[in-house]
Amino acid sequence: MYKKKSVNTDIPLKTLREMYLTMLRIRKFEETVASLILKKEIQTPCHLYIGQEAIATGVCTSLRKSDYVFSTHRSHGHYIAKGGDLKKLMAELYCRETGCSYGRGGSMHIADPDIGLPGSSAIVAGTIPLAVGVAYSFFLQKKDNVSVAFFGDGAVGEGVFYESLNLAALKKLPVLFVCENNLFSTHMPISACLANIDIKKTAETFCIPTARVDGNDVQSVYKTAKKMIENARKNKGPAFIECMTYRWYGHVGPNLDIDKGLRSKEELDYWMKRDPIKKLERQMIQQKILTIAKKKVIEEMIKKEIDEAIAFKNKSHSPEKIDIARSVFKEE
Amino acid sequence: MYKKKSVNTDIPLKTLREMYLTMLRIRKFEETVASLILKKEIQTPCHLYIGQEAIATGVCTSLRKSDYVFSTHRSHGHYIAKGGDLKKLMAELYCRETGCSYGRGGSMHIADPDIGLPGSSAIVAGTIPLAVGVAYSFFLQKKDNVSVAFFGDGAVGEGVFYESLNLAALKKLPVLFVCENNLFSTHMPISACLANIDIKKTAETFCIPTARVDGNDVQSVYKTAKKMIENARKNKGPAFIECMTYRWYGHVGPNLDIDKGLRSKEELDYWMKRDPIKKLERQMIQQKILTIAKKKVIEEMIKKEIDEAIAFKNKSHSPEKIDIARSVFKEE
Amino acid sequence: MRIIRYSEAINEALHQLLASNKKVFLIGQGVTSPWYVGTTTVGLIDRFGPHRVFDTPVSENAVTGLGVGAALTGMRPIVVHPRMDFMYYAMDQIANQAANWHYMFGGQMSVPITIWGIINRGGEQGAQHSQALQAIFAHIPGLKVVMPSTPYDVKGLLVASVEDDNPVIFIDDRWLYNYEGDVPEELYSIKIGKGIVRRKGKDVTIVATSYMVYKAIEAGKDLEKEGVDVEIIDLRTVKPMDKQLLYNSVKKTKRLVIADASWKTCGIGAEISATIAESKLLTTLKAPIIRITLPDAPAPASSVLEQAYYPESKDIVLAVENLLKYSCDNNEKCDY
Amino acid sequence: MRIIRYSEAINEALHQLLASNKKVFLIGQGVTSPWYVGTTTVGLIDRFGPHRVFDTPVSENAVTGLGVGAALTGMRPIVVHPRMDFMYYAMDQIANQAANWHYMFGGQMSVPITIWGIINRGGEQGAQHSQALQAIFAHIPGLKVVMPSTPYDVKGLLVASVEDDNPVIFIDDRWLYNYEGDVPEELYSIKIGKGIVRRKGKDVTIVATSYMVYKAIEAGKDLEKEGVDVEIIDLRTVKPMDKQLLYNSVKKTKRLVIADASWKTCGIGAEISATIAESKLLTTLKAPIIRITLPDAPAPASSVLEQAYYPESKDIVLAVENLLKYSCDNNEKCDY
Ligand SMILES: Cc1ncc(C[n+]2csc(CCOP(=O)(O)OP(=O)(O)O)c2C)c(N)n1
Ligand SMILES: Cc1ncc(C[n+]2csc(CCOP(=O)(O)OP(=O)(O)O)c2C)c(N)n1
Ligand SMILES: [Mg+2]
Ligand SMILES: [Mg+2]
Repeated sequence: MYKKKSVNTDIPLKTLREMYLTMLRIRKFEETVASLILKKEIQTPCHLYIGQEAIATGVCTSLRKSDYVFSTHRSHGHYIAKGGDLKKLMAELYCRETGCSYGRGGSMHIADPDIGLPGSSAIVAGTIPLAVGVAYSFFLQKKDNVSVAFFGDGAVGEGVFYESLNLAALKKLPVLFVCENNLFSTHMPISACLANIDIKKTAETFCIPTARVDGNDVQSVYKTAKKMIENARKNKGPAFIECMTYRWYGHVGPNLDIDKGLRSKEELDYWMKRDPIKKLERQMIQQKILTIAKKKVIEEMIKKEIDEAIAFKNKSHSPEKIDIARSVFKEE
Repeated sequence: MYKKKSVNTDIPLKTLREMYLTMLRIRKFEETVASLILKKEIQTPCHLYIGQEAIATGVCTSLRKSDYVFSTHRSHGHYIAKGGDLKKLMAELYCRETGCSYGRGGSMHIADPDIGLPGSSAIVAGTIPLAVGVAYSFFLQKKDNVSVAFFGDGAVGEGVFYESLNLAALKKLPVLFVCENNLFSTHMPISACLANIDIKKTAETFCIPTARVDGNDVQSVYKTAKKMIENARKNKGPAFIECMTYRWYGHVGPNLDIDKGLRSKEELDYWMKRDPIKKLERQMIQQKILTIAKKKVIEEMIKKEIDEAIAFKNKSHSPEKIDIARSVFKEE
Repeated sequence: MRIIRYSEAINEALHQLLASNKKVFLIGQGVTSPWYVGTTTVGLIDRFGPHRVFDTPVSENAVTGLGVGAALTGMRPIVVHPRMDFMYYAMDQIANQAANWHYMFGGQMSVPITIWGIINRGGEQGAQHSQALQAIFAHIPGLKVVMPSTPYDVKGLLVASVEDDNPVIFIDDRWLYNYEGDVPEELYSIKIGKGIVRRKGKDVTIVATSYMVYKAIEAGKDLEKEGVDVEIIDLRTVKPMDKQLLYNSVKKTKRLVIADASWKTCGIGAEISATIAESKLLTTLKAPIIRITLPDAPAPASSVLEQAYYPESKDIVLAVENLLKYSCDNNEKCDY
Repeated sequence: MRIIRYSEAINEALHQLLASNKKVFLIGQGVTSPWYVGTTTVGLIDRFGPHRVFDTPVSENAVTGLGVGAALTGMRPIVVHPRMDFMYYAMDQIANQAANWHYMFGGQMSVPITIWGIINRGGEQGAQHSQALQAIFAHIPGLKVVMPSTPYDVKGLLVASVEDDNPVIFIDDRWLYNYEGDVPEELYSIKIGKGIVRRKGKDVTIVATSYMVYKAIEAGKDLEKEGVDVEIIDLRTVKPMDKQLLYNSVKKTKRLVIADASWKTCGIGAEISATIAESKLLTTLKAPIIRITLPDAPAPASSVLEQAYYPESKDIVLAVENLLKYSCDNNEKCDY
């Protein structure tokens, strides 16, 4: 069957549009969340994903629903890119019983096993071995699924990162390690955290395929991830991808951390000019895959989704106090 | 001042003789321990060092008494090479109150702060960050001392190994990481443990000087370690040395692990031909630095030391039961 | 029935679990070793191959995490730590991840993992190769903790742990490996959370865990000669605890001795004692509640000190005797 | 004296410790951050530079080990973990190394390290950013565990922890940071192992730790209105425990409520209860010993559930009232 391709790349148009939509959905959702935090409506600590949208989007677009991804404290983007429901996500940020984690998890603990997101951990590097474990399960069951661990540059400080890469490489497991290198670990620049800031090279030591891509270019992320994921499906073992990017907001919440002296306005400006969404948008408009009119329609659609999400949370209840000890164990 | 040098190397004769003596002392002591285990006199689990003598010896010979080394479960060689007292070591293996750890530690927990051995840990990789901490203390106090972490290839499986290298490299601390790669971690060959068996390369990722040496050639170990130690003293930061070697006995105790199918007789024979002591001995005899007669004298001397060690433990008492909870805390 | 050793019962349970359920796999250090985990894993690698019986590098944290991740997809991993001491490296995966996962996501996914920690002490191994960490795991919500004492129980509780939908810390003690007992040949499971009365009696209740059950039974025999009739409860599961069994016994005997060979402070003994103390039985007790535990000290190497360190049946006998002699009617004169 | 906030008292102690003793250094995540550890480290980096105030990568285990190693050479490191939850990664260095070192080598070297763990909960952070792990550390021999509640105590006990020759787990709670109190300007230390009576009373003893001390004091005021006169003990150090202070109070009141905001099973509450239960005071008690703790569940995110999760003064009031109402003369009819 013939597939229409975009002009410069070999990515199907449909895929490009899909990725554009996903990135914009994350952006708009996060902008809404930022404003709700400022209004003190949302309490649970939110680590906003704005600026990094191309990574979750580029990776997840190559995945099947039955593939698994694990997320971190900065979880909203992964959830949305993997196909999560904005309603359940918004409800979770308000810690409602209808939230994707039933109000028990909050922003840092987002999950929906039905979309292949078995969870996010607020412990740096905590989900990396879990992704290896899911890959081990696929491997044992001879499934052609893959598992993905998303984590930040900060996670490279934790020993379990290395242990996990070694185990995956040793057993040639179908897992993709995605390092979102946004140059910061909380208030610390990467150079204050790692003696070797070339994380790709660190991963190379484990004798697995590695790549570094522009994490603000969704097409690069997509193409590299896709190849690695396909290889993993064919039992060619794990792979590692370092995506260079930047978070527009500060570590947590909608402040910028510039006033606190943690980074410069110039640095932020530099990166905002490299907006991953604008980048794709420009290309798509140039190539006439996207028109201003079409863009409006998409934005309207997303706005409606977000409005519905808010309406959904508005009619949702908080958990009941009486249920405080519910679900400590799964009882048969 | 002029120093007499050996013919092929630039190592002073005195140093060569000293290293020969140390290696032989370790060998003979361990042989005695092996026989005492077979006689069921020694109960505490002993991980024998025979075959690896050149490493502890080559490294420790370049150290000052005030430099610190940390050891592992395979601790006897490091203790002896750092200048430990055979009497106290033997007493410890019998868990006597006069032992170097007062009978509380046993073979895996050997220490003598006076000789610069603040301890050995039975937890794989457990002492690596401790050595980094001692280096940090030297660094803060602007002392020109160095600290050494001895560990095995198995320790490269533990995350804390990587964390420690990163911290040391980040702060440019005076610590030497010495990996004694004897190709096995308990019953497992290194290839079953590490996706990348090139451990030197793994260490390189942390942007520190690294070297791989023949761990059965004491002169190579000495020369490489010496240079790295001198650099560390001059605030040039940490370094890593991988010493290729082999343990003649099995993982623990004086059995060979060949009957258990864990390794082949051929492999052991291959390595026994590469006996580090015989190697140095041959060179020294060829170069007329050592004679058969002199060797006899040295052996006699060591035998006497060991006999004295046994006599010492014989007249030493076990700890008293009443002291069971002594020294849980240091009380002012 | 058939008499086999405790270690053989573990081995048989593992064989049958792996054979009967494709979702089960065994991972950890030494699962293919001839000595590392006693003889509990003999024959597994040959029968099930290196993927379902995965001997690992020393990477306790990632290895445990691998098990947790696999469990999230419905697998039933058994992760073994040949000494509990090594589990400290894996605490993040056990406590932050496995224990929280079911609750933290509102009950969507559970973690049906069995984390098998072996108490492997004595023999002058010293402080880092001797620990018994049941109390730490019992403290953490979301974990179940089982400590079988007999060959029958070890098989049935290992099977139950693997069948349980939650993370179970399964703790055995190498000192139990040569104890013999009746063990059915077929696969069976014992309900987690149920204790058992090992000896019926009326004078004093002795609650014991794991290896200490045998010490309690020895003590019971000695005391019988003195005409003292103790009731011995084997807790089997330390969390959740079989409170009803405790209540029933203490209600009758009005005197309680607890024997658990881990450290005293905030230990299993403390929990049992506090469980009785918060019940209405408290004001019916005829004497204080005595805990027989390790002292609050690391394990020494010296075998002489080891004898002082590990509680023996004579310590239980002494405690029972003291309780029976106890009287303090005029408590103004009492010292503590 | 001068009134300052709890967080200011910590900051002052750190300034004075670093200024007065060259052996002291501070290491951990966030020690130069404007928000990570509240404002407790303000001004330190500028005054003492990046080596004595070392903000680290996320490598909890090696960072803690670095502190332990430095302590072995006589340094006095303070290693901070901005949330206790992260300490699970560092358990090997804390429990296997630091706690054992002095004993394991026969008392040759000690580890004068202060490991500062912050309880940082509430605010819908969820299970992995809320934990209070005092019981786990109290269980491990070789560690001291302090939990100051007042600004005066937090300064004096931080100084004492650093001056102590042993590893001390120093635990504070972010919920205490804005509490104010008298704090002397000079450097002073408070003896580790000593509790204090915060309110004298005769009817019921309330033993509380850390933040729960304030809840107990609130409860005490409410109860006073009802004519109930409670005695409140602030434990200050949970290990070693000031048993004599407990005995003296319980001997008088014959009723005990314990309030500690960590999990119940094998918690600090269990230890306090068992300490009384193993003393001769047991048979003098007029009612069961009540533990006010967290439920045995992970922390939820939802603030509604958080309200149900964290104990309040009203829970203490209720417990005291129940104890005073308690009677069970005919215990056959009692349920538990
Ligand atoms: C074990 C642990 N240590 C410390 C923290 C505190 N913390 C939260 S996020 C973070 C840094 C994460 O940096 P990175 O991994 O690069 O992710 P990013 O926030 O940049 O997306 C830290 C240190 C934590 N959550 N877990
Ligand atoms: C944390 C931990 N896990 C497992 C063990 C069991 N163990 C003892 S020595 C050893 C292997 C050590 O191999 P290596 O580091 O190469 O040292 P070698 O024995 O070869 O000298 C293992 C796994 C341990 N002591 N500590
Ligand atoms: Mg980052
Ligand atoms: Mg080795």
